Amino acid sequence: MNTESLGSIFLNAALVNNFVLAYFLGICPFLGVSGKMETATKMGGAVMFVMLISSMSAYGIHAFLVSIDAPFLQLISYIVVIASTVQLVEMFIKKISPVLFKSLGIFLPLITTNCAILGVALFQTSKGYGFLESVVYSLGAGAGFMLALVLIAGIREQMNFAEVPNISKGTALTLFIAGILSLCFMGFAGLGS
Amino acid sequence: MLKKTLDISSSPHIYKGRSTNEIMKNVVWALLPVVFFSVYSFGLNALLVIATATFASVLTEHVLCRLSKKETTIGDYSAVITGLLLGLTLPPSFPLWMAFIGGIIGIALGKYIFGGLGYNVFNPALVARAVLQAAFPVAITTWHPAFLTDRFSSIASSVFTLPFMEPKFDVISGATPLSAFKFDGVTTSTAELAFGQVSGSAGETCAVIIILGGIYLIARNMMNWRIPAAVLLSAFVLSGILYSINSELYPSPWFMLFSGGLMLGAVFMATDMVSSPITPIGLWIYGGIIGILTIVIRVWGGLSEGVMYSILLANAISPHIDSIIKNRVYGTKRKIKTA
Amino acid sequence: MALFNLHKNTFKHGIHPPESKDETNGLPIRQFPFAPVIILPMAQHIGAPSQIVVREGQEVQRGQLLAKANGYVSVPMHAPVSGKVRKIANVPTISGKMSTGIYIEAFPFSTQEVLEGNPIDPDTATPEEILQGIQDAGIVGLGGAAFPTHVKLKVPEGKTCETLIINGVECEPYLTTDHRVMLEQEDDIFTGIKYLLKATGAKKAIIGIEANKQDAADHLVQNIPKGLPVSVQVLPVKYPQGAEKMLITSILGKEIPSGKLPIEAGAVVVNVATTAEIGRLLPHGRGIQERVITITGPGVKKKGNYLIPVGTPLRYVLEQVGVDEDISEVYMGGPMMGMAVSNLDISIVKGTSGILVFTKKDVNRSTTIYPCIKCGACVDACPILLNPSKLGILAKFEAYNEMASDFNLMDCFECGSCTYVCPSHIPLVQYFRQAKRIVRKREADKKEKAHA
Amino acid sequence: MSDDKQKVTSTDEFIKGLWRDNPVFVQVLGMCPTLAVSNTAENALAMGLATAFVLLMSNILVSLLRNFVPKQVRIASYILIIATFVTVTDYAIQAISVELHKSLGAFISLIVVNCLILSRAEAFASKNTIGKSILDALGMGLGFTLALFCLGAVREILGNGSIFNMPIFSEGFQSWIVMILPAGGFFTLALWLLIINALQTRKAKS
Amino acid sequence: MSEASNIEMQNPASSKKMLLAMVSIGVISAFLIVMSFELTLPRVQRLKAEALEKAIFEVLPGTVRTEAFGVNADGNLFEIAEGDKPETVIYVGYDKNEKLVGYAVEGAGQGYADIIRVLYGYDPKEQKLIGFQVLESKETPGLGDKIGKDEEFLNNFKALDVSVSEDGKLLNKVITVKHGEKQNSWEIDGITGATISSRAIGNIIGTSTEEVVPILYEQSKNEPTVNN
Repeated sequence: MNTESLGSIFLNAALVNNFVLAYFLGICPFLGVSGKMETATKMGGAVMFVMLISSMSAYGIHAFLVSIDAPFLQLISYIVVIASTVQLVEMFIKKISPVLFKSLGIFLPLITTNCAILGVALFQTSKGYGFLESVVYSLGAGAGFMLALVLIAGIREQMNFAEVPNISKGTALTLFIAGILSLCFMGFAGLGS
Repeated sequence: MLKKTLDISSSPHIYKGRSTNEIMKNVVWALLPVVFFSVYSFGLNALLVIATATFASVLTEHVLCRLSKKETTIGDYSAVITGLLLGLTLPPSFPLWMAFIGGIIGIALGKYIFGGLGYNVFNPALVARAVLQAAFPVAITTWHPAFLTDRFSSIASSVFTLPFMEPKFDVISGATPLSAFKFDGVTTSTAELAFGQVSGSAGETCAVIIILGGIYLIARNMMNWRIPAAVLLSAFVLSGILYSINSELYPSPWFMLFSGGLMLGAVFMATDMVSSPITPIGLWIYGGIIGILTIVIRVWGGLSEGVMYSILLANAISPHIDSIIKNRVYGTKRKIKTA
Repeated sequence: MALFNLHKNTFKHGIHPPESKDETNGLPIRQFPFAPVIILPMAQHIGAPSQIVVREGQEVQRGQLLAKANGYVSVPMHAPVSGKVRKIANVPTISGKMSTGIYIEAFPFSTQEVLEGNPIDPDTATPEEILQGIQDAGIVGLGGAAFPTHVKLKVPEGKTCETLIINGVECEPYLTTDHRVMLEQEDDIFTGIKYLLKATGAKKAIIGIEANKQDAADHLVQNIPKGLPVSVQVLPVKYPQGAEKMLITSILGKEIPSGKLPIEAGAVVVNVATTAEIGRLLPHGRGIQERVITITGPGVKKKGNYLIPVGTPLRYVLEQVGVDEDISEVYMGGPMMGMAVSNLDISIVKGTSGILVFTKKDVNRSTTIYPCIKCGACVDACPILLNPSKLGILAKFEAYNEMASDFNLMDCFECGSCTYVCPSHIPLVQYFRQAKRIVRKREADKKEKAHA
Repeated sequence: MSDDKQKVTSTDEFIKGLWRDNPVFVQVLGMCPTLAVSNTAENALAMGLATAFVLLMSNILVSLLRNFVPKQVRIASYILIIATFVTVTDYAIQAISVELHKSLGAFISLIVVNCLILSRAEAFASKNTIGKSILDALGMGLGFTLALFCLGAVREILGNGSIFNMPIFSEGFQSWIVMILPAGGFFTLALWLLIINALQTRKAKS
Repeated sequence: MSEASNIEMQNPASSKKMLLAMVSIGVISAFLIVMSFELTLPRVQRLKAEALEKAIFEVLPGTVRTEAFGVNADGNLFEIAEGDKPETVIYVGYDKNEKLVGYAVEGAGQGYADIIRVLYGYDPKEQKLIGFQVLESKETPGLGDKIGKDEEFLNNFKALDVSVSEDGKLLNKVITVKHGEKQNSWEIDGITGATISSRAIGNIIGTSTEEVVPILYEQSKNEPTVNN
């Protein structure tokens, strides 16, 4: 029943239905780590990576749960798997590249509670994507997350040097900017079809 | 006897003698012909819409300055420009109450919360229009036909819709050249487009007048020519390539350049200095992004027009352009900043 | 060909302020009368102030050594007038700081004959002897910087000087000193070049002159002595071409690496008036006592180029040339980089190249400062291609370290082009001056800490 | 935070979540569901109550087990507990109304990663008695619901001209569609924050 | 429990206590989840079935009983066995006299924002579509979502021509035209301001009917065999 091409899955996930700006997923890191360009890029990279891994695992789990006919375990197993993948990835990176670990390390635990990751797993299941589609979907979602994060980080860095009125300082300004960006992304509507 | 006290000041002691105020004023001059043509082609409707948007912008600027206990900044003309540009991007029969709200949003959301003139990341007029587009999608896509015979004697009923009420549009709209093409495959001749014989937003229809305004500002060195050049060039090249691939499916590059808000956007909105990059290379990249995104959205997107979104997106990217593309400082190697 | 050259023989960016030189560039240099009291500050140059060798009450002859150089980066000071040392006390200087200085009461009827010292023969002297001679003559950069010339001429070991560049650009508006010197003192200039070539070991000398002084260029070309490897290069008019780095780029097409000296490009740059002074003083072993100064500006009655004894009080100078009642600002140097004078009791120093007097209505500074609208005019003006707009915003938020580390603040040489063009009237140069001072202080503090 | 203060009365434990430490307006926690499902008052309320329920149940369990669970595995066990109650809630909502379940969509499942719940479990329930934990959960949960309702009400009134699906304006009201779009969510929350900022500055002044 | 062991694996140093804690939490969790699932399942299924039936009754007016069939590769309907998940599900509707009312078919396709899922009712006797409903869409509220609300638009589907030709193909593919320009009975009159969404509906129905309607038309000729 699903006739979407891989390209349109990617575009839809990244731009049209951007996880942050259209689905409100991953807002916490979006607000939390978007103050600086450098941390934003790193966080974005980490999220993209974990998203890909957990999307693949979620595909496997879903297939397994369907085969044993226990759909009610979906959520709990997804979250457990994501939490453990994050841990595994953390340990893996620590072993392979201490440098990378140093720059990414602090973000990885945060990712566990990033709804964007769980969101990808849940949405790909509810959309009934196959393996390849899931992978592309998670890549698109990750790219979209990264894009939104990087865009807002650049703007917020510039806002450090602006005479922002007291009442709009802080989260309010970030949310306003996010709202405007969300409007901007409406321009992409229909691109993925 | 010479007097004892002298004023002291820091060097330099001479100045070019140009002011921001003057630049802004000249942008207003350059916009006026566009406004006149708009009124000429759409009649009293356009006049009312543009005036309302401008009034609302200036009023908001004034009130916000008062509220934050600063001296009013309406004298710097930037609010006037925001209001005029907003008015020019609205359909001529747009309800006045919506235009008024647009003016408020443009200044409050587009400028004030960022810290006022000089700090706005996005073009305030386009922020306002984007919000209006999202809030009132029907009203903002109902186009009033141009050159109606009674345009100077009657006013469309939708214009005077009561505040917060849904407008009723009396004429079933004239389609814009772009929507006519996108949804019905009808092209409009370039001459008609260039001289504004079509319907559309109040100020976007006559490409020639817009270009003349741009040339005036460029000649007076009050606008960076690179932005419109880059926007138009990139849009032309991309649509030219598409046209040469399949001239049935894709419209001619000339049609793309002269239709919709591309000309108005390239000349008057993308060139907003505050929200565009500062280095020459950065400006070319910025303009290129706008041109390409516009064509991409027009050709493949769901909307028939993409100039507004392209410029806003490019605005969002422009801090990045500035932080990556820097002039190579004298006596140093070019720093490639890997952000 | 001229057009082609216009594009090639210059540096990037820069500005074109009105030249305002027409009123004085046709006026020959005239001797200025001696003031009754000459006030000579000891800190007239960059480096350690000179060390006074005379006592109060002592009679001195014009040209006599008053103070000796205090170290390598320092120069001696000579009496600009024959007279009596009335007192040795603190004197005001333009920066507002006080400096030790000598008050000399001029003998009104003295012949004012100048004392001679040990002449230095350009043909037989060694480079070291010439450098010593230049220091002994008390010569500093007369273009305005007042940096001891012998220090600048000393080619560091391992480096060679290929080209000697004589700076006759005089890009500052209003000033016509160098212009007149080139027209009237060509012999001194060429003699000076002979000394300089020898001292630096350069193979050739190029005199850079902006196109608005074509007459001076022609005059010099016609008078080049046989066998002297000198050429004249006419450059398009643009500010700040007179800055060393810009001039080298204009003439040689090379850039000086950030933080380095012109010798990196195999060049040494000497101001044309300085060169003339060397050529005039060294053959007689004399010290510097006077210099050519352009006195002009809308508030001056008798505008002109005057040969004024160093140490002449500014008040005396202005009284002699006559100024409007409502003068509001007086600048020492050009209008772009010169300093405003707060007190007329300061005196003319070796580095004073011009005196500008502006009345209230001539000062076209705007009082309203608009926010930066990122118009980019400053970016297009900055000769070293900085981003003054961004620097200005950072300065406003006191992000000085970021200015220095990410935006090359320390490369700014305060030419003022950005401030000149800024439509928002943001005092960018002031910001940068302050920022540089703070950054330097922080660096010094850091070093101190590291040492401690 | 106030958790560390000594001798907090039980009413205080309850009240703090409603206003002073409101999870949304003050702590800016749990943004994703706050923004995503606050497009109508009904959704907002349902989401708020669902979250409050999960918060309450997991606070109870975490507080009960706080001396039993070793430190190293506490986060993992919290997540497990939360995920359990979210699944339970998910089925409960489905059993109540399929329509409501559809309009809340995946965001019910996403309650799992609502930082509010995990942070209350970690910062409060794991250190306090069951009674206090219940009060804390109720306060925070209701505060969260209140905030969501504030957002949802504004968005529905402007965006749809109604509240709880009941039209409140006369015929012909022009709805502001932007309000029920994602951008409207950002704007509304930002506006609430502006108002709270302004109130606080005024309070600080006086 | 797999979760418990999963956690345990990452903490090789964990003591028996940790294991015990995790396992017992896991057991509690499992108990709660399974219990709530079992408890709610019947009601959830009933609600879902009711919702679907309601939709079918709407697109096939007069229906009182439905049966679900799959379509196999040869274009034949087959009964859905336990656990089967055929690509296309056809619901056959019968009236109170057990006579065939028509077929309800699900279609889906990319809309303006996301996938749109629709259900339409096909009457083989009239060779027309007689009902239409949007099951799921994320189209822009107030604009694109008119496809499910706009009376004028929904009227299109009261009698939309999907006649099958002699050679077993659709005579005219269903297509959306610009508002006010509908001329033929197989055209859908679009919505002003929601061009993309209304066109998406045209596409979804066009593609789906092209594929399914000829099969259903064939099937309806030997209706008695279907009704077993």
